[in-house]
Amino acid sequence: MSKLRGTGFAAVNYPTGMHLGGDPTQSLVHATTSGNFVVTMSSVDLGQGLKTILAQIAAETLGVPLDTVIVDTGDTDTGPHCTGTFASRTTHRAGNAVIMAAAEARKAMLEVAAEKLEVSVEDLETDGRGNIHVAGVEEKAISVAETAGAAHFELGKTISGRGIFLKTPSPMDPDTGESDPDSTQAHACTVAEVEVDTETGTVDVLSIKSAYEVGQQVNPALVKGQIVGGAWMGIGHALQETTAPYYPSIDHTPGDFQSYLMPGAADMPQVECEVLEIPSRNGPFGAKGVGEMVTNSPIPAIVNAINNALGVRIKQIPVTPEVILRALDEKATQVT
Amino acid sequence: MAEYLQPGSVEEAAGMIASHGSSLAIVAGGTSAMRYSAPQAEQVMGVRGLGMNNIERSSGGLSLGAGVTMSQIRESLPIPALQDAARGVGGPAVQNMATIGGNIFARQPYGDVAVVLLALDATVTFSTANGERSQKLVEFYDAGAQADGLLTRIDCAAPGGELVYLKCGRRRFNSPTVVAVAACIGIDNGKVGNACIAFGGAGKHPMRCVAAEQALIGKALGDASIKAAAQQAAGACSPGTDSVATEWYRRRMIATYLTRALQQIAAG
Amino acid sequence: MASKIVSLKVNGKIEELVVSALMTLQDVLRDTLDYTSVKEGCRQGGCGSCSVIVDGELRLSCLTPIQEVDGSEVTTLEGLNQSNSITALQNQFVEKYAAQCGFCTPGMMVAIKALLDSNPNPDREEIVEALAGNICRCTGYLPIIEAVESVVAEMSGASGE
Amino acid sequence: MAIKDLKIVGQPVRLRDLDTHVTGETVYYEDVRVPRLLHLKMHRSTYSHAKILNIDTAEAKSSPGVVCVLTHEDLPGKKKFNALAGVGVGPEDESVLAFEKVRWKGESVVAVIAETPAQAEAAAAKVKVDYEELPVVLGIDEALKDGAPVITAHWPNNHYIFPENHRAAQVRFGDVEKAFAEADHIVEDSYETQPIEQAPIETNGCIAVPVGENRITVYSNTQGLQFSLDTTAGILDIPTSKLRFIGGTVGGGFGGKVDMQVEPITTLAAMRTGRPVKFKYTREEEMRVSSSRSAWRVVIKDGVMNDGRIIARKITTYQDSGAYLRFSSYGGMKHCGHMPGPYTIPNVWIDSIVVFTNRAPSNAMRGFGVMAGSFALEVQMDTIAETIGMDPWELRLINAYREGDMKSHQKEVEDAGMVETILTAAKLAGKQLPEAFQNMSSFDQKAG
Repeated sequence: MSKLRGTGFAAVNYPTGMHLGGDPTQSLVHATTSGNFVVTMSSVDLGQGLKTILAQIAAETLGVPLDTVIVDTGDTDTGPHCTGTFASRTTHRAGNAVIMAAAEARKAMLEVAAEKLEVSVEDLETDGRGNIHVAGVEEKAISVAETAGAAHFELGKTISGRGIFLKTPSPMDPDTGESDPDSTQAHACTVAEVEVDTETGTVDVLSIKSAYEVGQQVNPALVKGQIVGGAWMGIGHALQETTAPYYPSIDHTPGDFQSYLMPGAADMPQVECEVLEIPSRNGPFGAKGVGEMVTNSPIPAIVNAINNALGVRIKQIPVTPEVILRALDEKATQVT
Repeated sequence: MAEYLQPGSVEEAAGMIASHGSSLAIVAGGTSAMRYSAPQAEQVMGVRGLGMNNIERSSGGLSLGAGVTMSQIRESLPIPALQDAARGVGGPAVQNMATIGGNIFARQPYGDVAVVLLALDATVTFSTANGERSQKLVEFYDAGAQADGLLTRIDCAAPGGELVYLKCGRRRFNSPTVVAVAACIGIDNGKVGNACIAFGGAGKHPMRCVAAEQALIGKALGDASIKAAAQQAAGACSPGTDSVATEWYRRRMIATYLTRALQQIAAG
Repeated sequence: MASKIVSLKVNGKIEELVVSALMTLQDVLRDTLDYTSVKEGCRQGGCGSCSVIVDGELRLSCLTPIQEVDGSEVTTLEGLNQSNSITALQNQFVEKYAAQCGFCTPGMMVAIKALLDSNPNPDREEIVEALAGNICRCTGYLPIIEAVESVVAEMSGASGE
Repeated sequence: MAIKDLKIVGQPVRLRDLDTHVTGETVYYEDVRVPRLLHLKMHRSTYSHAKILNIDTAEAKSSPGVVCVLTHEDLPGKKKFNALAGVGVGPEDESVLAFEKVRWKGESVVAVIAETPAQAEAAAAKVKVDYEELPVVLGIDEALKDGAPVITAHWPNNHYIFPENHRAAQVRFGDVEKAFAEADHIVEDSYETQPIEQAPIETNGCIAVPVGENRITVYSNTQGLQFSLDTTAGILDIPTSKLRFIGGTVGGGFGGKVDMQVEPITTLAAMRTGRPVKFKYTREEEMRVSSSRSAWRVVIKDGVMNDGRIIARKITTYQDSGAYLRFSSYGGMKHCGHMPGPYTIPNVWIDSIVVFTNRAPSNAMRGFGVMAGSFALEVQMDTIAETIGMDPWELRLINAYREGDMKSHQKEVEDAGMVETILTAAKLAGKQLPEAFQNMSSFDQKAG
């Protein structure tokens, strides 16, 4: 039994937002009479944590506690337009829309507070714990709840805001390709270590180590969740996954999870990652997109590691055991 | 699909099989039949209620009810080859459901446990409308795996030598089988006295490989005989292509895994 | 079409049902009894998201004919919630961000509960083997493994005192 | 706002929904309970390419439990659509239910709506379609061969026609041929990926519920609610005000839930029957019928100098779209915007070609248009390093784009961070780099 080890790496960039722009998202924010804030959208949370990060962005912008922010998303009768969850766009687009809406609502809230406290709006700040006070004079304060109640029941004012983010469409020049296609670029570099059984062609991924540059992280735990989940999917793409294993033949197309192969929990190596934050100019608080890129760097890193281990040059995925054995056979023929 | 039948006894079940013939699907654990045969069948007969899950051991031999589950094998049968084969079937829930009887009828490349049973030269017993009928598992497969009654019991004598089971999969657990090999080798005066070699993923059914056995019998179990057996096996098997492996790769793994199994036995 | 009355105990409650042929336990749990934690990811026994406990044993409800659980005791995640028997695991899942879309999570919880019932002190190898029948497409499994390891550490710490 | 001032953004706060995920109480579209629910199942093409001669639904209609059977004749309006028509992508080439021809094995032909899923499935199996088989085209090479059978009349050469009659979405930057002539090395290779399934654990599906005033509420797991609403209204030729889409909590997507394959037909079924209708893909449909990631072939020719500078990169990429366009032209253009990767290369030539074959249509998946490109580029980078005898880390650092560099689509690099990311990864992996490389930054002048 012969096992060879190899290391490979890959560096990738990834654009944020629908290609060529023209993909708006809107948000509405309003205060309830008891001082909660409802962020109304029609964006879709696929599990990546969109509702969570929009609540964080709204709370940050409004200057109110996170648990007073309610994200209401997923109804086209009530939520304003969102182009959809794809193209690593929602943190950027929806996040910016929420900032805009929340900033307008904050302004309305502070105006009401200023009227109640009989001070000027410019002197007010929020403490993030549900209070509004005069800068430097903490006892000159009113709670957000009282402000919201007063706005509605005493002053007849609304505390609400509207937000949108649109990257205006930038059509591609048909001849040169000239365009402004994306809002920002995130970056990743992954190092993979593999062990290959040269008799069976089986690959064990021993470790995945990655650096990710994603702008400001809105929620580091969720960023890490994407990175680890993406590493797993990358391993699957690199070694196993295909809906047409013998394409262009479409025979033996998998129709279940027994035949569509993906790595199991036991096949998953440790994933180490370090996240860099180089803020984007136009992202919400400097955030970039991270959801898609996480799959892209592990794939070539693993293939490069296999090539490094075997001294071959495999140029296709998935690198099945058969692909490996055939590459080794070819190498043996060339040597002799 | 019109009817779900639950016989109260093995005899009743045998009668149902006789009267309904091929329009009847038999469900034990359900992991295979509920997907492949039951949805198209006119009658489905559930046999879980019949029990048939006893494990009896006598003078090294084994008698296994057809309803013995993979989990039972793992927990109650200290025969590593059988345990390993059972461990390779699905995840824990599937192992709690899937039965040894179902495994014998499973579509290739499933049926890992049957490969070990072949290497143990097991006997299968059917309850038919005309009474009990037993035959060697190898003969059952050679005859096209046609049952005329309810499989009730699998018997095997004590292994006639060292028994090793290896599976080539595409991931560590819950992997479909590329190739499974079970080899039972008895050494007599430094030479292979008896050899029983079986493969899964190597043909339409789990199969014995007589050509590989012949390559070993009477020879010392060493590099030369192992190489010869592996070559014979790769040539004699007729594996298919599916979504997890091609015929080419399977043939190669038949040789590789038989080599590894025999080397393991040779190393003691 | 022949139908039959089946009686089973689901989450402690006796249910009597008129069932037709080849109805599965999953159909009954999800659609008749509204236990919507029982997810349908494949109906092929491949994803594990419909996992339930039948008479103390982990099973796939999608491949279980309803007639075969006549007289049985079935526990879904709703039942585990009622008995508060997996609160520690749930807390660790939240703590470790061990779910993203959450669709596989109920089956995962039930499978892990079955593991811990039979082996209160599993090592990592036993944990990953126990997860072999449950597919998660989001998390890459590591947070799930960590959550289980934390529960095990918590439980063994508690019993050691 | 300066990052250091942030209070809540940047914190690993608890994931919303996780509390209910762990108790099984999260409500996905199919956990919504509606009374008198009907179920839709699809009769699908068994051929990869065939002319439809006749569709006989008589037996299906009289099958037990069947309430309604829909064929292309029931489709209102223009019958053909592309979900991106609203943003100018065309031509509209696909129908919700096939007519004239089927172009892939699994294409929807007849929808059967019945009281139970089993009844709908049994009835769908009784639909009889007479076909005249047509020659099948699979694979990029077959499709682009002279005289290959034509899949769709819009594209006589089986490839998409981009604006101004171009065969490809293209980038022309500098002069690659001149640079190749000056290069010390030419490194050429071809890279391939197979189609890949998104495989969310929750399959595509929706429930359409008539709610009075001729409105239909659609509970859907789409990745874009208004997108699905607008497309559905367009296909069914009804005002958008008649539709309400509810969703937003989805059991995984990965690009696999932008297909627009379930909502329009289910909504039509609900309109016709006046009852709630559910259509949920089986796992088999999810794998074989729903769009996969395309198969890609990326051909790269690089001109490289001895010092490691890549001075020219010529890329020809073929994306196997399958039988219909869906979003493939978008993916092809995104590919152009992504290439030549995170590197500054003064001469770049890209042709990104969308090819039609009789395979299941492909569509978006995590990293659409980019994944195959990144794979090809980064394996190619190792080949270059080997060819010129340079450390692969150093090769990438030398070529990595710096802030303000001009990209091949003539946009300056902003928010650059590739150099820092590579250096961080090198440190993580214990890779020792010469000091000059360690000191590199995205804000320095490009080396050389």
